[in-house]
Amino acid sequence: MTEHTACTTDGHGANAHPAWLAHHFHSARQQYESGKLGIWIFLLTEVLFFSGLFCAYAVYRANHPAVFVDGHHLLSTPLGAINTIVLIFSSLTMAWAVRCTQVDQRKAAAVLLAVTLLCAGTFLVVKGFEYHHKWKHGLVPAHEFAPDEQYLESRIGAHEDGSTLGRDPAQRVRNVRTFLGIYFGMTGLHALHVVAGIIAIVWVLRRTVRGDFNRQYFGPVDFVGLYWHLVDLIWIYLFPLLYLIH
Amino acid sequence: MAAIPDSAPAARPAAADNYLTHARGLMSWIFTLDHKRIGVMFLALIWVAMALGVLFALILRAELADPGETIVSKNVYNRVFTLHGAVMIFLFIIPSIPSSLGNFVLPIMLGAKDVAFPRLNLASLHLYVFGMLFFLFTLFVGGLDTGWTFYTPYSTETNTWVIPAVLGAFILGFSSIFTGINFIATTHMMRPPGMSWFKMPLFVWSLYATAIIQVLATPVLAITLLLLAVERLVGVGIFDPDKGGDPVLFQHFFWFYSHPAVYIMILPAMGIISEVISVFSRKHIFGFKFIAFSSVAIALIGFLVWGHHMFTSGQSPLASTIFSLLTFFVAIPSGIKVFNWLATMYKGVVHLTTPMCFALLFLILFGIGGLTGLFLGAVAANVHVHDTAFVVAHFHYVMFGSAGIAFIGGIYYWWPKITGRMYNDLVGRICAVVVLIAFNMTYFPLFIMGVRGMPRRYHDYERLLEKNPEFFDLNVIASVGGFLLAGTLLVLAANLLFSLVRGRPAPANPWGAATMEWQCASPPPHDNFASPPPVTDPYDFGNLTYDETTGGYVSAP
Amino acid sequence: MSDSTTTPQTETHDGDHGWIHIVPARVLLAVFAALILLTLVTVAVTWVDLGDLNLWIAMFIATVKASLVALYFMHLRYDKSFCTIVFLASLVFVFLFIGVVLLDTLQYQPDIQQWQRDQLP
Amino acid sequence: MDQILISATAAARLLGGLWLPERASTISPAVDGVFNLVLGVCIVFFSIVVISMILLVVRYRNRPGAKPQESPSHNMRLEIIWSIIPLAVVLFVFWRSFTVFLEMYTVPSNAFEIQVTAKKWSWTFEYPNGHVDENLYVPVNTPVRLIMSSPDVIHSLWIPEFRVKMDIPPGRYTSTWFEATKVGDYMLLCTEYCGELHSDMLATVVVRPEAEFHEWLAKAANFMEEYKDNPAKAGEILYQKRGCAQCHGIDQPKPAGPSFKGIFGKTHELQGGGSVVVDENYIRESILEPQAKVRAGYPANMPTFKGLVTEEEIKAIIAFIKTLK
Repeated sequence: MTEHTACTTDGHGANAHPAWLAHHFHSARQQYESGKLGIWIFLLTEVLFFSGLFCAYAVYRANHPAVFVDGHHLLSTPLGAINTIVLIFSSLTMAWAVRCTQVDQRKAAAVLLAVTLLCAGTFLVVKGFEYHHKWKHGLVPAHEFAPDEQYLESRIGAHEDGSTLGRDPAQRVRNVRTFLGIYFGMTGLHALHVVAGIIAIVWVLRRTVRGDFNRQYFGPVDFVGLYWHLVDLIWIYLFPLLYLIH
Repeated sequence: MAAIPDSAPAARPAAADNYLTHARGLMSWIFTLDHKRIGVMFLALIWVAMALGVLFALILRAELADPGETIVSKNVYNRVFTLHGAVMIFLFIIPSIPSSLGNFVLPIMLGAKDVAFPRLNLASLHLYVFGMLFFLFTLFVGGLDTGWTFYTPYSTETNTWVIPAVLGAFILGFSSIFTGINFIATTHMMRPPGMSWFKMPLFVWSLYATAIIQVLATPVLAITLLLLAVERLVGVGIFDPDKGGDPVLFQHFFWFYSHPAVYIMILPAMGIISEVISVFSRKHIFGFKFIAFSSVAIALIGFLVWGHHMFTSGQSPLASTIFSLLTFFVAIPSGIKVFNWLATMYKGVVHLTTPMCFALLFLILFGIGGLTGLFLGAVAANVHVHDTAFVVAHFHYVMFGSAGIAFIGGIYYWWPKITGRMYNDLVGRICAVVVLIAFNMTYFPLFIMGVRGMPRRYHDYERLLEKNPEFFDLNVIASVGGFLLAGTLLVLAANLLFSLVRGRPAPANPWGAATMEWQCASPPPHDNFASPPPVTDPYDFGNLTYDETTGGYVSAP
Repeated sequence: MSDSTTTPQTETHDGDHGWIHIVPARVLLAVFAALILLTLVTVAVTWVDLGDLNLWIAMFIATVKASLVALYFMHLRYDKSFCTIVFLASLVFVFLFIGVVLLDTLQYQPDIQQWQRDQLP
Repeated sequence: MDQILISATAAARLLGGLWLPERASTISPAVDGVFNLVLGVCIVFFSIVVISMILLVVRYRNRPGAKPQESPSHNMRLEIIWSIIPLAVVLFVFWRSFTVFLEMYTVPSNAFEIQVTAKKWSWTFEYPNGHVDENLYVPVNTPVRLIMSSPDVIHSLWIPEFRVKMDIPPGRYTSTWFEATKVGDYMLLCTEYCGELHSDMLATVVVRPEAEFHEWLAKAANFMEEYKDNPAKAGEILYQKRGCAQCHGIDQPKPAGPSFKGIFGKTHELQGGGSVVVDENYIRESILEPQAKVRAGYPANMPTFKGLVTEEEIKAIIAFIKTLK
């Protein structure tokens, strides 16, 4: 909320309306804080959007633990860890880019945004590799789900301990199918959000290079940054839940 | 205020600069950022959606008038009641008040030039049109027959067009989320200096509470519909029992959105009723804080009660008992509101104009609709009447009878401000009385049939007549009432459209309301106010006097 | 979330940038280091088999990392309190949703298992 | 003419029996008690609201020169009153409903168990001695527990006179129980939308005195021996009992499945080309693997009867179809 104590007749006083201030806002502060509130509410909807998948995960983990005990052997923890570190680093560069925009270091901000894009690309490449690896072994839970039995035996058989012995293979295939359904659901939706993030960062990068932002008007960079941090935050929870199951 | 002289010759209003004449051409409408134009376009589209929904309803009523197969086969009947439900909920009643009247009136009520994010507002409109196209496509390729609830496993195995309809609802969900984000930001950040939370009109409070629900509940619907579409395309098995899934899990996901959604429908309606009853009783609203906080209370408690839709669905008795108890808590704020409205009318001067008639009609129909919710909240009674015609009657009384009637009342209340024209008030009042009769004729028989043994979504009740021969008469009464009701809605719409051509030019403040939107011209200029007018108590009608010449109210200096 | 805490603060004049907060570079680096460290810790913990405790430790570490990102990278510490309320509200409703659905599904699980046992030949 | 007669008697009955259907189970009076309690609460609150509204509108109607009188716009005591009283009333209603729900939920231990299977558009009830029937026969005054499951979509079993309803989602068992108190025939309806013939998916609940019920059950169980010499008759009973009649008509054809009249020995086109002669093993195969050779022009959604039908019963059905010239 803004309140003009020095309210002059036409409400805007000496400084004419700067180009970057929308006509229906009174001051830069009102525009920035409205934008900040708006993006935070949007992030709230994103959190609830993912809550559906986390709920499906929780229901299956609570009711069918065997699904996760069998399924998680199919994932490679090192790749997951690399992706986590890549995303955390991209969060750092994004936060730093917002900082540079606030202090008018336009070139530094552009470089940092480019690095963030690079990290996002790396993340997708690693993800793509994982998906291809699954696809190669027929581990995509489509209508005719025909996993490569020998590969399953090699990944899950090797970790057979007391709890999973004597389970018939059909049950194991069902478990793997449900796990992969949840795995592709969560990481797929997250990957889509990474792609949307890339598009947003490219848009902000273009405007930074064009010099739209200054000390008083850095809203878009900050808000895309917040969206990107949320994407990273969701991955921070996805990584242990999917990759680090015991 | 004396009866409005309806017969005054409709002098064409001077071509003053208002939001309608500010810019010309189709492009200026399709890509406008002005919240007023977006509100008007939403209003027009929502009318089209309502007409489509009513058409489906008439087919259903015509079919049910006779026990056997009357005009449509079983498959077509199943598709018609599904489309009736889906179109009426996703296309009409969820966006109805917030997107049309809310978009138009909220910024002016706050003295602002526009909502916080005009482009987001336009995106909401475009998404609504895009979602509507999906539904029209589904309609033309043959519709779907799953019921508007899309319950799995039927929705995943039927070969009717489920995915376009599901994607249509998915897109309309985002249109609703964008409206919610806009209203929360506008209410927080765009209030004029001096307008604290308790100097805001109650319609803004109810839109704020509705926005909370839109923003918190709709994303869960989005993920549910996405999972359903993925389930149909790829067969992942989350809801399919053969692959380890659980159909009742889908019902939990679906009703976590769909119960708060019924409060998205009713809260804005209650906001309109608070405004209308206070203005036409010429008295300050009674218990402002209680009405305002009961809106927010309904919004928040509304998230705890979704299980009462699933008492007989195999839900565990423990969860059923918890949901039943919480359902009774959510009934209390609605009661508080109704009693406060009645207290507002005490010692006032009640002007029975059309909006007031619809507000009183709301009180009667919401009385019946809200109270029959108690039957459905109590588990013992719910088990007998769940999924029967009783439930159909209950939600028509609450959705159509309360939210729909308040929407019509709201349109009639703000029509002079939106179009700058006065309508024929007598026609409006007569229609209100006819709606009272026709509405009860249509839906009260369903209460009786539901309790005596008529399940929901039944195409053919021939064999039920052996035990309950009165079903035939009750269905005939309901069908006749249905057609009478549809005809009255047509007259109500015609009355408004006719006023566009022949209506008297409307003064700035025809009803003598004290909220800010009546202090600018009707129709309002492009920028609403040069600078926000001084903030006064929105329900203090002290210094407003009726002025014969303009037929409206002016504030004494 | 209606709270009357956000009554309009007076603002001296347009020039003052009191509302802009710039996070110092060293804070960003410190938070980054902490996050990397915690990632390594959470991976390391999985080599030790503690049964059910593993899940809760992993969740605790993830929550610490998430709050670090939220407080510093997302400015929640420096911004208006209403943004924090919005973020916490989303978590409250997520836990409400997951909690009640879990409560119910756990209750009727025996019916499902009984049916599945009957299906085995 | 008879239509008018029915409506007249119906109207009289409607006004006579206040709303609720006949009470034919032990739980009905308790449920009706809750129902009528809530009905009373509704009538009281509704009349308070509507009568006060009418009085206020008439008393303070807009007469020329009428001025709104001063009156407070806030009264904390009043607000408390109309918050606490409704809260107390609804909690009392919850308590009454909760106690009845406990009764509805706890199944007596000596209940007579019947397996119910709801499948697309027909019911089958399996009794402890293995007899399968398409109607629900129950002894009077003994608790009966229904253990229900569905092979395809969600159905729901509702017996209005017993005030009993429970959905039947696939992939699990759901159960409900009742104790019939009145001998007679009642209707059993499906109340969860389940597709095209949802409104035809009805069955009859036949309540008989205990002795008569057990005697019927014994006779029905071995009707196969009874009709050993006349398999066609046994086939006809199976045609009714196993729900074949629901989709396969004889005289009037039904949309869901091909008619049985005069098909034995004929050749029929199949979906996806090819044709087959209708003989013993085609009928046997279609009973056990219905999707193997689906006749052209009919939806392929017949459920399998493998494990539900014995070899002897298949022979009886084939014999019956042969007689349908």
